[in-house]
Amino acid sequence: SVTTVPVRVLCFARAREVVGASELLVGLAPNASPRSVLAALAEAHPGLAEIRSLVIALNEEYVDMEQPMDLKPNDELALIPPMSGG
Amino acid sequence: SVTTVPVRVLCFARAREVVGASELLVGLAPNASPRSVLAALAEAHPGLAEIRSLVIALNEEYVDMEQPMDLKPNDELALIPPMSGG
Amino acid sequence: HQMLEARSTSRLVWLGTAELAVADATNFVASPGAGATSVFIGTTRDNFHGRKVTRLEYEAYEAMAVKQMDRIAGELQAKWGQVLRVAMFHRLGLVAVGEPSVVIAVSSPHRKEAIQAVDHAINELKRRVPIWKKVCGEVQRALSCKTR
Amino acid sequence: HQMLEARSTSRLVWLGTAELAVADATNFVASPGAGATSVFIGTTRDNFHGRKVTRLEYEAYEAMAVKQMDRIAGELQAKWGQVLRVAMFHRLGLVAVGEPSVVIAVSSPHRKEAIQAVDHAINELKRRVPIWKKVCGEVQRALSCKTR
Repeated sequence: SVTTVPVRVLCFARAREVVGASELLVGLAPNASPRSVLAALAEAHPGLAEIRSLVIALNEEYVDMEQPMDLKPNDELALIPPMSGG
Repeated sequence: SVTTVPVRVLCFARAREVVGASELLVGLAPNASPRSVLAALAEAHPGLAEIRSLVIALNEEYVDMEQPMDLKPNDELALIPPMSGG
Repeated sequence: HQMLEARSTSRLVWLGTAELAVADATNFVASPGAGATSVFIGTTRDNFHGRKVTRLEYEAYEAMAVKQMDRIAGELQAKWGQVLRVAMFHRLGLVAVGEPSVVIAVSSPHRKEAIQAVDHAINELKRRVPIWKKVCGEVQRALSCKTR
Repeated sequence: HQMLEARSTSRLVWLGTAELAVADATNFVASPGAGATSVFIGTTRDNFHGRKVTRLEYEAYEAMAVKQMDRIAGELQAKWGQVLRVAMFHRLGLVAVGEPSVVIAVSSPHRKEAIQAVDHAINELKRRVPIWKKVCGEVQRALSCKTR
């Protein structure tokens, strides 16, 4: 059995539209990689897989999509579709 | 004998300081080149020869320093030392 | 008005829904040692890919966006040692045609650094500050907004 | 105040002794089709080659300077076809520390053209617009001005 930690996932722009919510509460393996989180979320919300170049931030910082994270309870992930500020 | 035409010569910045006047009235050969005008003026005002990159404008336009001009009475020449606007 | 700000003596970063004033940016970067100030202003334009636009609507991951903007400002100062002050503002919510959504101002003794730093700043802002726009225009008499 | 101006619908060139207002430049270049406005502001800084400066004093071959400035503005529009509007102001006479001596603003649909055009404009202005500065600072308690 794998212990999971409860983590908030903020959804912005197209990701929010696809998910239909601005925030999700999910249980994740502490050493999950952003890529695996994205894959898990895309099972429930297939539209996420269609957003090209979607990246993930952990506690307001960009992280490597392939590297295991070290998630703590109540950490904040964010789904960041291609940006269009300016 | 060479016919000369009366021409105004405006002096700016360092050129005005060297000449001691903001405007000269001189008689020039109609086909004088800017270079020859400068040489003639530098005989009376030797400091002019010490201004590097001094150029001449004819009627508010830059002209080739080596090309003969086609001077008419009351044409306006200007002594333009290195610029420093901005 | 909702807003977030990061401020030090040499950097002012601002994100919020109030209208942006260019003078707030140029006043902040003014300095007796400055010979040059470069400013970039991004405004809502009335068309996008050939379609009429009536307004843009911006959202942000606000806390992270301000952090990234302040980090970019600090990077300008590190990369161009002569840069004196940096102001970087981004507006959120509705921005009508002609109104600024982003203002960046940088001062330095000489022009080269200020101009290069502003160019770098707007490129970095677009690349990595988590802000998104919706483009809103009339389609068949109804306002239609599309996330970009 | 003494002044000279060249104005068309898309270009405003101004040379005179009145204080410059950046907003006059940005207001002139504002356009519904503009997504980007780039601005350069040159100000009197408090030092020059290591010496304290109290003010600058500018003179110009005024008629020719306005003609050259307007020509540069036109060249920007020819070289960057997307440039919408250009404003170019230069102040003459005394300019105190912190005050602008030159303001250039360019608007275009996208940022690249506006930024490149302003950079080109300030370089060309310095290269070929007949304007000269005197740098004034205190030397042994007396104001000393030197032509540069």
